[in-house]
Amino acid sequence: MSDTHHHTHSSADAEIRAKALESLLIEKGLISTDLIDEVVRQYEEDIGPLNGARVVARAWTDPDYREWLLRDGTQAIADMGYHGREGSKIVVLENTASVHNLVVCTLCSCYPWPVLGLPPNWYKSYAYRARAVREPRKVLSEFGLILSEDIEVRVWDSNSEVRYLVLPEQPAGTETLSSEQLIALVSRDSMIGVAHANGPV
Amino acid sequence: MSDTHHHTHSSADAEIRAKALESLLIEKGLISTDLIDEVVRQYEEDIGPLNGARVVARAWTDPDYREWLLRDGTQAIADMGYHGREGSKIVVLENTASVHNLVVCTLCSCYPWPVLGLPPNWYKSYAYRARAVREPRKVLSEFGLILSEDIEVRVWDSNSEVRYLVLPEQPAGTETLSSEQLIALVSRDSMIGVAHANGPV
Amino acid sequence: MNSIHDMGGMHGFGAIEPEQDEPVFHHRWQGRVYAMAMYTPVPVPGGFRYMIEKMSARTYLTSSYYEKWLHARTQGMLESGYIQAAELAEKIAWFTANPDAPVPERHDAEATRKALSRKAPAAVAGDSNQTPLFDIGRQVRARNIHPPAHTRLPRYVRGRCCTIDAHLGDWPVDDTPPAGQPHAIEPLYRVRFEARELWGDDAEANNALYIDMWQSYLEPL
Amino acid sequence: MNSIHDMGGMHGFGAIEPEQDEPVFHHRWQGRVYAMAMYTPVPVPGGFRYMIEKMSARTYLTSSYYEKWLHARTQGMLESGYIQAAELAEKIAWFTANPDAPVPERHDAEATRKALSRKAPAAVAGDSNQTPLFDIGRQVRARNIHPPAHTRLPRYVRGRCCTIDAHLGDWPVDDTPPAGQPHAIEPLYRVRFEARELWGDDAEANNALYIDMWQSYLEPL
Repeated sequence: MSDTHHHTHSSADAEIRAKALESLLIEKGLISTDLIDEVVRQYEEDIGPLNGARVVARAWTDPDYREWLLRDGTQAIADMGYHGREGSKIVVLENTASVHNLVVCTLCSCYPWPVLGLPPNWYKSYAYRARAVREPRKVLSEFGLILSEDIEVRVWDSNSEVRYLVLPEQPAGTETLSSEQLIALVSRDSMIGVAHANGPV
Repeated sequence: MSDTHHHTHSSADAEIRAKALESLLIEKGLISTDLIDEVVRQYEEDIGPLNGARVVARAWTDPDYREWLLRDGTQAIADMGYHGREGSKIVVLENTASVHNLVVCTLCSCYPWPVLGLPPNWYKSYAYRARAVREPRKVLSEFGLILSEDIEVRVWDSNSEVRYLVLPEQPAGTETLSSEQLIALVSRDSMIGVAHANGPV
Repeated sequence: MNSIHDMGGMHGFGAIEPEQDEPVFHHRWQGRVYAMAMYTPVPVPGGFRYMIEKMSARTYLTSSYYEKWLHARTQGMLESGYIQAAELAEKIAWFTANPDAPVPERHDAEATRKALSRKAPAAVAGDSNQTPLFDIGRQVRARNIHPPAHTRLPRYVRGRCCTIDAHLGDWPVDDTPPAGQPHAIEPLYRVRFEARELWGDDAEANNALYIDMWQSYLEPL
Repeated sequence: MNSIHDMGGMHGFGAIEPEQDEPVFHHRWQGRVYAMAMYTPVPVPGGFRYMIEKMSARTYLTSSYYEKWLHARTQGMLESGYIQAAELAEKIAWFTANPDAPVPERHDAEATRKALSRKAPAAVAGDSNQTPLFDIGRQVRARNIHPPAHTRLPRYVRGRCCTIDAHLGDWPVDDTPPAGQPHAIEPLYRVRFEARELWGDDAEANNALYIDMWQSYLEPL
């Protein structure tokens, strides 16, 4: 049983407290309704893992971009138009046949927002934060990813302002796919490191 | 605000679950009502810090007993008739002008039952368990005991089956008191190490 | 296991709040839970403390002391098969509907006398086949272990250096033993950690920590 | 601080439970809390994370993610004096009595455009006066610190040895600075801990932990 999903403070209480805060901030002129609306809209519609998938698909098909992305993730990602909060420095981690990377934030839930959007609940869960650094293979196996002991697992604990994005391996047999088809193979989970990119359908 | 005293599981729920368990144990013949009654009575009436106070007062007035108590606490305490659960090995710690001892159990709430009875809530509190080993002087100061930095503070974390009892210093000016008068000076807290023995009234 | 119970050194629990003239038990059920936990002649599978440590962190922190005992005793009876989940649920439902109903009684003065005169079943000194490896005064290190079950080697001392202060004889190791195996018996040491070794520059002045360590908890420097 | 938030390596949190087709926000209020937390132009005294870490362990564990954000933003406004406790209590009472009442609105397209185009106020690389002390490949040790306020040096790596993997430039140290002082700027390193160094014999096969450490977090062997 997870400790994350069941909590005693009811969401209704939180909603009331959130309304009280919003009312005061609005009345005091500290924030505008438009700004709140627009921030919510951006994260619900624009800023999500599709951004990261576009970066990954480009790296799969453009060797020069791949080299740039691994050398200077922040700039190469900015070249795609993605930057902003939690993205002042983004480092891209290359999964290979011998190295698998997995990203976690044990102290809170740091996450590369510009390329992945806001994190899913499981990434924020106490179970993931506590376990990923101590038993990454067991965690990966629960996500269905059973890695041979020959493959080195590297766990990245995002504790500073640097944010990490995993570049999954391109699945075999996808060399002739279009950019749009490749983007569709790149799941959010594969860019956190708890999954491989999807194979061709 | 303490984390110990406010909890979400109501005591009423616990009472019902306790009654359910007692009913089943009784019906299955696994325990008797007498035994439960008698155990409760013993801890409410017989087994408490008065036992420890008698040990301390005897050590204050009988140098041979004091030597025995510090060398073999278990046997010297058994000589007073105190033994049993959580008392299979009791070590007595002598407070002096230069050393002050403080007992805690960080992992649960181990405590020398035969001489002190069951522990008070503060000893079982998360705050005491967490803080006593890291900031003993601050904890002692909150109990009103401000010790000079010349005095070495020794914190004892009762993690094995060994239990610890502090022998407080005999207050000055109490040399002529009767045994009963001395016993009255020895508080529970002074035998845990968060207080001195009381001075003469 | 590295559960919330292993809280030595943690922040975040607020002030210590002593209660004036505190009763031994604050509620009648607490004393009865205490007696059932200690005197029901059925061991808790895996051990009483391990059963408590397996509670989720949130349940642990939101349960009072005797609620944890009640949980460990009840769960132990369920897991050892003496009580079935269905009959327990039925009893709880019944007392919920009839909160003032009396609990059935069973009297057995002779068994009570025997139970109370029996020596405590707690661990007592045993005989180890191990020679004590460390002399008094020797510097050693507490091992850095992270076992999934009960251990008496708390996190805040792991990997830190200490001095052997005393030999305490041979004792059963309280850690949960591997499945099907008895508790090992090992030399037990009292060791001393200087506060700066444990807490670095954040340590308070002139203090030290004493704790008991089984031989397998320690490694040479 | 050694609060419950520093949970790397702990047991007792159960299974990881991914949700299929999870929405960005599960409730409307969560998105609004996110926006208020990030875009209200008033800093949280001591820092947003420190405000969350100061929650008691039980409150932390029983609060959902955005409840913690709501707490930090609200408490920050109270402590910085922008909101008074009485007016907040009054608003909460009013919305409790009128749960369907609308929140007042204020529109300012120009300010919104400006706020969204402003560069994030998060820490960016700065200039340190410190020379990097450690070359790539060097073995160093994470210091054993237990500060009472926010730190990015988690407990599970303290006192353990690691290898310098990369220089990441100069960055402001995210720890809560001493009262009245700015954040120090120091060289930041990426370091690698072998799993056995962190977890001993309980480590899984062939894995390592990478984490970023400011220079003052590290000490020579």
